[in-house]
Amino acid sequence: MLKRITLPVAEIVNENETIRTFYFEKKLGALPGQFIMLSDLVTGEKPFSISECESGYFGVTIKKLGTFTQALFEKKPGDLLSYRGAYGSSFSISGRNVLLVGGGYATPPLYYLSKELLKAGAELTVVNGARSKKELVFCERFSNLSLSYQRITDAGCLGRAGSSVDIAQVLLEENHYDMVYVSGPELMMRAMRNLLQNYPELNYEFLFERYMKCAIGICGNCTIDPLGIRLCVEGPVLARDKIVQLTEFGEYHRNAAGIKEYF
Amino acid sequence: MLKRITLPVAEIVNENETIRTFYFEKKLGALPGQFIMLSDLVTGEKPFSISECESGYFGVTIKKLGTFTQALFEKKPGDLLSYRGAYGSSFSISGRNVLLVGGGYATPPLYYLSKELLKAGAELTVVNGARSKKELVFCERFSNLSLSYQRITDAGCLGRAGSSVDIAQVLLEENHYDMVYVSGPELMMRAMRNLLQNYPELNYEFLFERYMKCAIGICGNCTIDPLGIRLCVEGPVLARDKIVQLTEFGEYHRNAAGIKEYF
Amino acid sequence: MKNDRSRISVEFLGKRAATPLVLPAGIMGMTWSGMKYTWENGCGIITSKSLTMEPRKGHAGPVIAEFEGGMLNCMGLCNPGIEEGLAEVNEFRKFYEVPVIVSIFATTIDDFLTLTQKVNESRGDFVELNLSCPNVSDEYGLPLAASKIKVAEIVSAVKMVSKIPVIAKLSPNVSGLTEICTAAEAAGADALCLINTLGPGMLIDIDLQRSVLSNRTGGMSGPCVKPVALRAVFEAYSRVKIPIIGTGGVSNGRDAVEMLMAGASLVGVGSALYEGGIGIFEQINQDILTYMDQYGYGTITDIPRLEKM
Amino acid sequence: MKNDRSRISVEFLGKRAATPLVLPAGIMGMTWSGMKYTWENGCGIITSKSLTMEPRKGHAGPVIAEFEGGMLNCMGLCNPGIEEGLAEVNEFRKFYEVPVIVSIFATTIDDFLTLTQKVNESRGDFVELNLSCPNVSDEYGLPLAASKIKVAEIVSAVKMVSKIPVIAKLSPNVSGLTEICTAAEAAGADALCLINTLGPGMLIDIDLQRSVLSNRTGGMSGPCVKPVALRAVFEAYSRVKIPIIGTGGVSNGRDAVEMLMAGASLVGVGSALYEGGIGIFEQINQDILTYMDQYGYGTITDIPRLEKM
Ligand SMILES: Cc1cc2nc3c(=O)[nH]c(=O)nc-3n(C[C@H](O)[C@H](O)[C@H](O)COP(=O)(O)OP(=O)(O)OC[C@H]3O[C@@H](n4cnc5c(N)ncnc54)[C@H](O)[C@@H]3O)c2cc1C
Ligand SMILES: Cc1cc2nc3c(=O)[nH]c(=O)nc-3n(C[C@H](O)[C@H](O)[C@H](O)COP(=O)(O)OP(=O)(O)OC[C@H]3O[C@@H](n4cnc5c(N)ncnc54)[C@H](O)[C@@H]3O)c2cc1C
Ligand SMILES: Cc1cc2nc3c(=O)[nH]c(=O)nc-3n(C[C@H](O)[C@H](O)[C@H](O)COP(=O)(O)O)c2cc1C
Ligand SMILES: Cc1cc2nc3c(=O)[nH]c(=O)nc-3n(C[C@H](O)[C@H](O)[C@H](O)COP(=O)(O)O)c2cc1C
Ligand code: FES
Ligand code: FES
Repeated sequence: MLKRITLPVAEIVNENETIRTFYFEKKLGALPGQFIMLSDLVTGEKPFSISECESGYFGVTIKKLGTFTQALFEKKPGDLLSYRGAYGSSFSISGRNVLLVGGGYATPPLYYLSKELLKAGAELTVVNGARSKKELVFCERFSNLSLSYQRITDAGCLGRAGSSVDIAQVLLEENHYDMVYVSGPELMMRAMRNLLQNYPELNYEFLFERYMKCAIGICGNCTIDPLGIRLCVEGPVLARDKIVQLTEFGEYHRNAAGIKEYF
Repeated sequence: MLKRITLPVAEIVNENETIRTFYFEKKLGALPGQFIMLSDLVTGEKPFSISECESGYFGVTIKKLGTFTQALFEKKPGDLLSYRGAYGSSFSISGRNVLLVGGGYATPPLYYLSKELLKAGAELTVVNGARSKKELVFCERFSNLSLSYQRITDAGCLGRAGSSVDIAQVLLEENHYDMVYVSGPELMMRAMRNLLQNYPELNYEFLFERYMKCAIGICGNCTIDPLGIRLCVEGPVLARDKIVQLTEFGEYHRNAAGIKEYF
Repeated sequence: MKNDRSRISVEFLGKRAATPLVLPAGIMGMTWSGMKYTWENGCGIITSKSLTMEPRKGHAGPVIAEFEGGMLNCMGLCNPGIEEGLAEVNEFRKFYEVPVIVSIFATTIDDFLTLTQKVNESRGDFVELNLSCPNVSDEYGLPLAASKIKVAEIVSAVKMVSKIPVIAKLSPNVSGLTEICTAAEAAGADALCLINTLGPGMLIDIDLQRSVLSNRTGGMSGPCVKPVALRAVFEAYSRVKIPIIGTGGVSNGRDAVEMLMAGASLVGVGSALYEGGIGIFEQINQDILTYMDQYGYGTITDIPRLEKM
Repeated sequence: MKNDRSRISVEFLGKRAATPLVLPAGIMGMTWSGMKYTWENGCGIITSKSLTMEPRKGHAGPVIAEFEGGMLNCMGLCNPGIEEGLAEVNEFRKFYEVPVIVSIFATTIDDFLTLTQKVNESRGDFVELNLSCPNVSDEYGLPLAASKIKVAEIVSAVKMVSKIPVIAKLSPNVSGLTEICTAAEAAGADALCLINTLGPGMLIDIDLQRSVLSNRTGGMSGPCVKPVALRAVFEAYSRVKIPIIGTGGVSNGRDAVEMLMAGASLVGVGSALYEGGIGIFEQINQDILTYMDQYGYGTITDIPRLEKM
């Protein structure tokens, strides 16, 4: 397991007003779906999924939300940040004809996954959804890959109105997929799970988020009911066999104190 | 560096009344001249040179002297002992025509050295000296190797009377050696050093003993004046370039309290 | 024979634990399902996260920092508070016949008593007094466990109200730990848990020129604290009659046997989850059985203890 | 520039050390030639083995036991006694212009004073009071360093007679170390040395079913004690004005810089000799210079300290 590494931010790309990708020049050796714990050693330390990972650099794509991400958005290239990881389970690289469904800031890890799937020779269809056009990220990056790419916003400003789940439904009806990967807001993922109940033979993997503190499987803050598995070790990527058992999924999560908060 | 290993004594061979070889079934991977720290975890822990070392076992040849070695002599095969190491510097495996001079219980490490030298294709002459015939050890083992072997006792009971230094003197006069290895009582080694002053071109290595506690180079009990090198790390085997500088050699050593004791 | 797990089952203060392994406070014990997952994987007794009167979010990150041989943590006693915390315990205990230790933390005797009364009404099997958290000393000053008088006061007060056995969890970061142990015993403690984290310690990031932990210092745990835990357990074992939960740095079966030889009745396994994964409990159980087979011990209590000092 | 060693030379209590590295008491300081060998290899200040009134052979072996992240030792204060010990110091100091700290150990004020008077007549540059040896507590009870009153008493008595600066070496195994540090400063100590070994700890050989160390317990040193040393140094640095020799677990240049940032003026390097070999001192010197170059610090005192707490 890697120790903490402190290094300058190599580059920052503005994806939109509230989302930026931070690049670091370092070989991380992470698998798609894994995350790092990123910190400035002043404001906090939080988990972020790897959105790009090549031999000489890696990136994480971050949405500005609270204190910590706001502090990150003050950083300029050359400023030092500190990370540990990569941690957690990863997406399996499997399936010949694959559907990827992303939502909001959770889509970027599917970009890294897509690149690895393409290397493995799979055919991909990617659905990238967001509330508005401005909030859609990684569109250009996906368009540059040889895959079928669909964008969707709630407002329909890109031609289609609706959610990525709506598109996924149509795609699932019209095509035969042998694997589905989903990363998005939990309620979107719950809708996907419900949709996928109609395809009992189809395997799928979702990327989950739970409140993480240690990220190394000891504090127990990120366990999910009723399995008790730790989303920082046995997750954040879970496969169908586990997902169907989750009673907590889409219902509640536990905050920093371990108190249940309902969606 | 190896951690402590506790294991049963595999076999004990009586070399004579006061010297025994203890065998352990364990791959030690030591080099000739290195030593282990052996303990029963009751009576003490002391350094002993490796006298045999093959892939499946190793042996140390021990003279009964004080409390600790007496306690060792109570042990039967199957009894547990604990060691750490191997530690220290080793004899270089070099020279085509080599003279080895041993004395008393310090001769056995030259046996392991001889085997390695023979493997490297060297021609060996071994001189094994002791006060009396009973005290000569490893005679049979040496005789079974293809080398020229000479035994000598102070009393002359084996045909020759004198010390191993006397024989070495004759051998050095009559032959051309390119390397000399010596392991014996310090005053014998001093005599060897004096003798070897007449051969300024000849390289040699001696195996030294000093009071050892940590054996890992931190306590400083085993340093030798004026170099200050530690005989547990930079020694116990020293080569000519170091040996000629030693003012302490043959004069005094320091005891467990670090107080000088003169020979 | 080797797979006869009953050989390592242990009776502890009237309850039976399937294995001698204890999940210590603050490790995986935040949620009922976390408790279940640990038990399913071979842990014999579960300790809850230390519960306080009110919920605590704990310190900001980083709350964990690694170093050679162990880790520091400054979780800061994050927990959902006694009510929610006991709800998690009850949820677990309702379905599983597995002894649970409820760890509680407070800074006044009154609060310890209030917490104990709530534990009385829960399904918890034992109550453990965390007298020794080093990560909130900025907030609360020296841990209570540093004073044998305070330890004795709290233990005897809690004993007056508790309906279940009381365990005192003590800190190694004190002078004269053995006397504190005997004071806890004299005050009525039913068992000791030794040790809480060592130090505390601090690490500095020389590039960012800041302490790594948000709270600057944190308690040490993991392999490197084992020698201190063994010493604490052995010295306590030599002086007290009550059972001891030996906790600190146990990462494999040989460590666990060392802890038993030092005098522990049960063995805590916490930080080892990090490097050993969730399989570590079953691995240790198996390694203990292997050791027992090697030396011919039928049941775990046949493993000899060191002669008392 | 990089090889300009004067950039890491440090002034300490009126003497100049070529490098910030200190050989701590009990490491290689038994003989004059051991002192020389360490200095030749890049150590700036040499501390002698702790010297006592009479020679001591120390404990029987094993006196060293390794574990993950460090080692235990129970040398038992083996030393040739003050007379022979000072003879070694004098022999070294006669030929080399290298500051030497003479460490002394006693259990009574009278003996500390007698020892100090002998040090006065030697070529030693500083006297260090070992108030904290954990390996002779069977013999002598709790270390003196556990009591701020005793520490203050001894320091002020020694200050009355000592002709050279006085360093108090303290133990981390106490409650309230910072108060003990301020007590030592108030009593007149010219510098502190933090920390002596941690614990103590114990290890058990489960095959022989005996403690590994002959004396059962021993003090912990090596990489894993670094967090405790850093914390102790930083807390002391925040409260006292006298310089601190930061010792404990320093094994590489980054560790040394951490120690400086925590507030140390000099950095002790002891147990690291084991894994790092004698080349460790020069390696650390070079690594400090590399760090200084990376961040543009001209001299070692430019390396910033953490903000005091
Ligand atoms: C496995 C995983 C991967 C993630 N990947 C990304 C990513 O690629 N990009 C991205 O922008 N965000 C990602 N997140 C979420 C990210 O960690 C939070 O957005 C971030 O912590 C918000 O911190 P804040 O202080 O700015 O906001 P806050 O105001 O503290 O919190 C805002 C939201 O973030 C959640 N959050 C806060 N702290 C944590 C924490 N320690 N662990 C988990 N969730 C937290 C809160 O529950 C809340 O819903 C990921 C989370 C997890 C668990
Ligand atoms: C590198 C080295 C290799 C050695 N190899 C062998 C060997 O192969 N066979 C063998 O029989 N002996 C060997 N010795 C010597 C052996 O260590 C001592 O004979 C043994 O320690 C005696 O212990 P005791 O308690 O029986 O006797 P004691 O009565 O304690 O001592 C008898 C003699 O052994 C020396 N000695 C005692 N303790 C130590 C110690 N810790 N370190 C070094 N010397 C000590 C004393 O100086 C004394 O001269 C070696 C010593 C060293 C340093
Ligand atoms: C992340 C973490 C959180 C902890 N939280 C608590 C706690 O809430 N209450 C407590 O008594 N001990 C707590 N501890 C201490 C452990 O219970 C245990 O005593 C210590 O970690 C030593 O055991 P280990 O080395 O096996 O981890 C915590 C330890 C860690 C690592
Ligand atoms: C083998 C050994 C012997 C020691 N002897 C002494 C001693 O005599 N006096 C003393 O004050 N400290 C002694 N110490 C403690 C060291 O001086 C130092 O404070 C401690 O080892 C921490 O530093 P390190 O981790 O760099 O070794 C000894 C340490 C070791 C490992
Ligand atoms: S974040 Fe601590 S167990 Fe997952
Ligand atoms: S025996 Fe300790 S330095 Fe050699």
